[in-house]
Amino acid sequence: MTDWANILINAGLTALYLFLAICVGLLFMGIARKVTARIHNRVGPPIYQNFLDVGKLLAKKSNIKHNWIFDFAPLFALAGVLLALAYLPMGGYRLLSGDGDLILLLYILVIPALGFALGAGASANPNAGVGVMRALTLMLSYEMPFLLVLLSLMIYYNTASLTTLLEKQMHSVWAIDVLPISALAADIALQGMMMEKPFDIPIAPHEIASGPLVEFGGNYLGMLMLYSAGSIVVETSLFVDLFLGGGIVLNPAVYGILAYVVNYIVWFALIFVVWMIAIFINAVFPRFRIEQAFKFYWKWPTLIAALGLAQAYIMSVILGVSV
Amino acid sequence: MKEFELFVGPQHVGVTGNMMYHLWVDGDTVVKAETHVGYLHRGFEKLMERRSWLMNVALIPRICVPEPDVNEAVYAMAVESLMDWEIPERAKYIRAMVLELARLSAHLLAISGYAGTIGLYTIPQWLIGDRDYILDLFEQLTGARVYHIYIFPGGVRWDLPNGFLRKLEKVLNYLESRFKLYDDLLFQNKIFFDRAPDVGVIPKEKAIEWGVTGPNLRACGYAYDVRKVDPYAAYPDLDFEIPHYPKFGDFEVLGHGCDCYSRMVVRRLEMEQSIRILRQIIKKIPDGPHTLKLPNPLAWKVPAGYAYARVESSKGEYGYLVISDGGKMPYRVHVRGPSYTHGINVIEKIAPGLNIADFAQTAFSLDVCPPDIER
Amino acid sequence: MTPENPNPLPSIIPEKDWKKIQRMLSKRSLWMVHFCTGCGAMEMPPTMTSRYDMERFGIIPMATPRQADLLLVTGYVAVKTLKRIVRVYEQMQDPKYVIAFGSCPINGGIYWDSYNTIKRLDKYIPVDMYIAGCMPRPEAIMDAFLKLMKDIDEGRADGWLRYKKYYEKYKANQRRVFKRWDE
Amino acid sequence: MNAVGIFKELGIEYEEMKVKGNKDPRYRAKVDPEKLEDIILKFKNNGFRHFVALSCVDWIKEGNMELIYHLFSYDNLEDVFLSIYLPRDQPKYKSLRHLFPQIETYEREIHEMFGVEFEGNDRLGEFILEDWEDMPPMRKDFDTEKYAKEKYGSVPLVEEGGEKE
Repeated sequence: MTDWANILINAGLTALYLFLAICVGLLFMGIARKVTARIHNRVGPPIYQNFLDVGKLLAKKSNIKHNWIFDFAPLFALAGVLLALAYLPMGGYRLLSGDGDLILLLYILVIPALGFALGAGASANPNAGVGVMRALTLMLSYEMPFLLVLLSLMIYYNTASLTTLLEKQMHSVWAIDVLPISALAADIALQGMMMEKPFDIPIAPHEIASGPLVEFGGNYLGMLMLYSAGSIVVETSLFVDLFLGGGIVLNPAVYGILAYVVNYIVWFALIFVVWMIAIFINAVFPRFRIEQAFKFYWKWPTLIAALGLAQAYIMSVILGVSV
Repeated sequence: MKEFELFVGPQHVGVTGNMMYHLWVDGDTVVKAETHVGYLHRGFEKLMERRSWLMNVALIPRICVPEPDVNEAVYAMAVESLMDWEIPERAKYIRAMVLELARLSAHLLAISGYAGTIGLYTIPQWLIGDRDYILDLFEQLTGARVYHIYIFPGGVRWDLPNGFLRKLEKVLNYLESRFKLYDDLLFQNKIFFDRAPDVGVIPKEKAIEWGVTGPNLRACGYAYDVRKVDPYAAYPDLDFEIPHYPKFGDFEVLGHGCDCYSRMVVRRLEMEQSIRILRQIIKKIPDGPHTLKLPNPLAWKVPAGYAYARVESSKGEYGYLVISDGGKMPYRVHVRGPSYTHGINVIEKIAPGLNIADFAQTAFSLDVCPPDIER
Repeated sequence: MTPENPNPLPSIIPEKDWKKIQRMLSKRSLWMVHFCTGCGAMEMPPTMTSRYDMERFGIIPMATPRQADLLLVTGYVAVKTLKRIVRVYEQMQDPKYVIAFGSCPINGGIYWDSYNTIKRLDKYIPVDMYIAGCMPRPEAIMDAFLKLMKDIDEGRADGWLRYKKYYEKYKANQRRVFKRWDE
Repeated sequence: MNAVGIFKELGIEYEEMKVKGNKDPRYRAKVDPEKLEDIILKFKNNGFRHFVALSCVDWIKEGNMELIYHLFSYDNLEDVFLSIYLPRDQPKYKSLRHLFPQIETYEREIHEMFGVEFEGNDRLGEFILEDWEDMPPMRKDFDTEKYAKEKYGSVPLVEEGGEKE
């Protein structure tokens, strides 16, 4: 009996947790639209606009029939992002964890892109095909600096587990204080990961009519919108977890439930800041061509990340100041 | 990889208006392009043969939507040639003023469309917002925002309203103060420098032969402008320069000319010249009648003959060949739109070899306006 | 093709309330197709941008018809364009709405005697809202959007249902003006 | 060499068109269709490198079609209009698209709108119109009002009213 109760409570908590994360993502999309509108000198939609959009899309029915892979693709993308959400600590709370989950997370982040690729392939629309090719190339380009950044963190903190990483940051200082160079490289990589300008190449509407999304409509598009809301949280939260200590200011072991609430609020504020930086950059830059983005990523951010790696190596291995 | 077909348009964000480019793409590179037009064909030339000389004034602005005034001006000039009318000086100045305002608004639209294609959505928001002040001026002057029907054979419909020139001066000052922002955001943007130069190049030696005109020709390094080579309205009395590659003033000269970058910078510099011209007009505009004393408009008989009039629109040379057989209606009107060559012949020739990411920006930098292709 | 959107949760939400919720949501988030069918598209940029800003009402342009709910037929419709408009309209997902823009789709406007423009749009696809004028000012466009929202809320914007009901008749009319469908 | 000089050299009669508004002179000449290609080449080699337009006029009373080749010189600032006349019932001419590439587009349009056949242009065919079955619409004997009334006026209204929810 108690087992069942436990499972039910756990399931409820999980659902609430993922639901909250998606809501935060949708709210962020609305805020981004409002902020962008203010930069454009206009009023902009209400910040809850994206909730209405998602509701409308989910209430619509999609009449587009290609094959079952196409139907499966949005689910695949959404499931991928939910899994990533489950693995990411948000305000110190996380559903799943394990040793070496820093590397696992990298692979989970690829799942949604595969979902897009499946859907685009099934729809046989050339625009979608080009868009997916671009998305995969873009992934290949930002992953180079990002891997170097992860490596520097692993060397400095001597762990491949996110939980340990957070704990170590909680007991000393945030990683951004000791590894600022790596943090800079990670933020540039983050811009590409979130597909904000100048790296919104895969969905460029003027070139390929919104790319992988071109065939999706109705409730499929609604699911994809939920996916993108979730991925905003995943990506900003990833940065916060890696470099800003996951927003953990109070030790849950000492303060209990209060710590969770405070940490969640701090985490929210931190991912908001990271998101706003991305939005401001988004508003004032045109987009690269894909090969320019590739060259850019393999040049400057990679160089910066390599510098960060060297710093981490010198500090931890040679000077031995690692925590 | 086998080449695949890509249809840009008619329902697509990357086309200027309602037309279609049919691309054959290999990997990321366009190997062949074909333009398909006709989605906006209304048979203007046929309809004009069925309407009287004066009724046509209401019809023609609809040929080119972003810049309707050139149609009115060029039609009026052609009819005046046939009638042998010399219009009053004040009307000439007012026409020049209207045409320059139209050029400003069309360039603002062209630049914002271009910025949209490379993904800078802040520029369209600002520029089109600012363009509305020019439309407000038009509204005060003519009563309409888009189709003004203001210039007509013999002069202009009515005189300037009170205080119009003062308001014009204010708008010019405002626009000039905004140019700095546009430059910071677009014309000095690093990614614009990365993307635009040496993209969509028209071979310089072929440019004239291919029928390239207007800012696109000037971006190739020829300082040809109908306002100088075949002057009309009040332009002979006005002092202005023709910006052309490589004379870009404060702007950097990147690339080798004839590319998207030069075309956009030429447009940007032309806006400055338009403001300069408008300032001179405000100072120099003479008093006097704004129109000739016209005969009964219902019974206009235009002497038989051929007349060709041309003006410099924001897109290039705009001309009407008007043929009269002495009747109450034109016998034949042929509209020579600048986009006719840019949108079909030029783009089909320069598209092979372009990256598909650059196709939209090339099409927008040529400033193709489909309604004046098919009319 | 099912005629209407089925209610996914029949036991929790009654059919009537479900439709109400659906209408309430779709009225506040009308996405329009980015399709400049005619010269009226000239007044769309000012409506979209900083001076008039239609995003206030949740209306944004969408790149493909699959994602959109609202089709604006901006101005005269040439026969060649009508074929594309029908294609776009049929690709849109239900519920979908059409606004005919300017005097030309109402009665032909200034092109009443042109050989290449159709005179009345509602003979070929159902129209939910007309905006008169040549060209309609941005204020008129915004007004039409607000009126359409009200119509949707009250269930009067039922063009997509009429298209299904009189599908054969609409198709017959379309076939009269274009000979081929293969292209 | 300016236009007058070329006309005199080739022995072609020309007339000056009336111009008000613009400043440059415009010359119009009727030339022999056989010699047109050489004449255009002569002009092209003498600075008339800007091909402005190719227009077609249907002179129904005289029973012929006029093709007007319009050239402009940026060096001399002159316009030249060279007219050729073709029989109206079977208008046929050779394609001159090798001289100026944009002539190809004009020929496509004139083929569609006036029914003039251009030999050597392989892109003639549907250009602006689609599924057109009547006579070429720009011909003077084509009645656009009658056509519009017959084609669009006869389409019945779809029964309105719809179903209320």
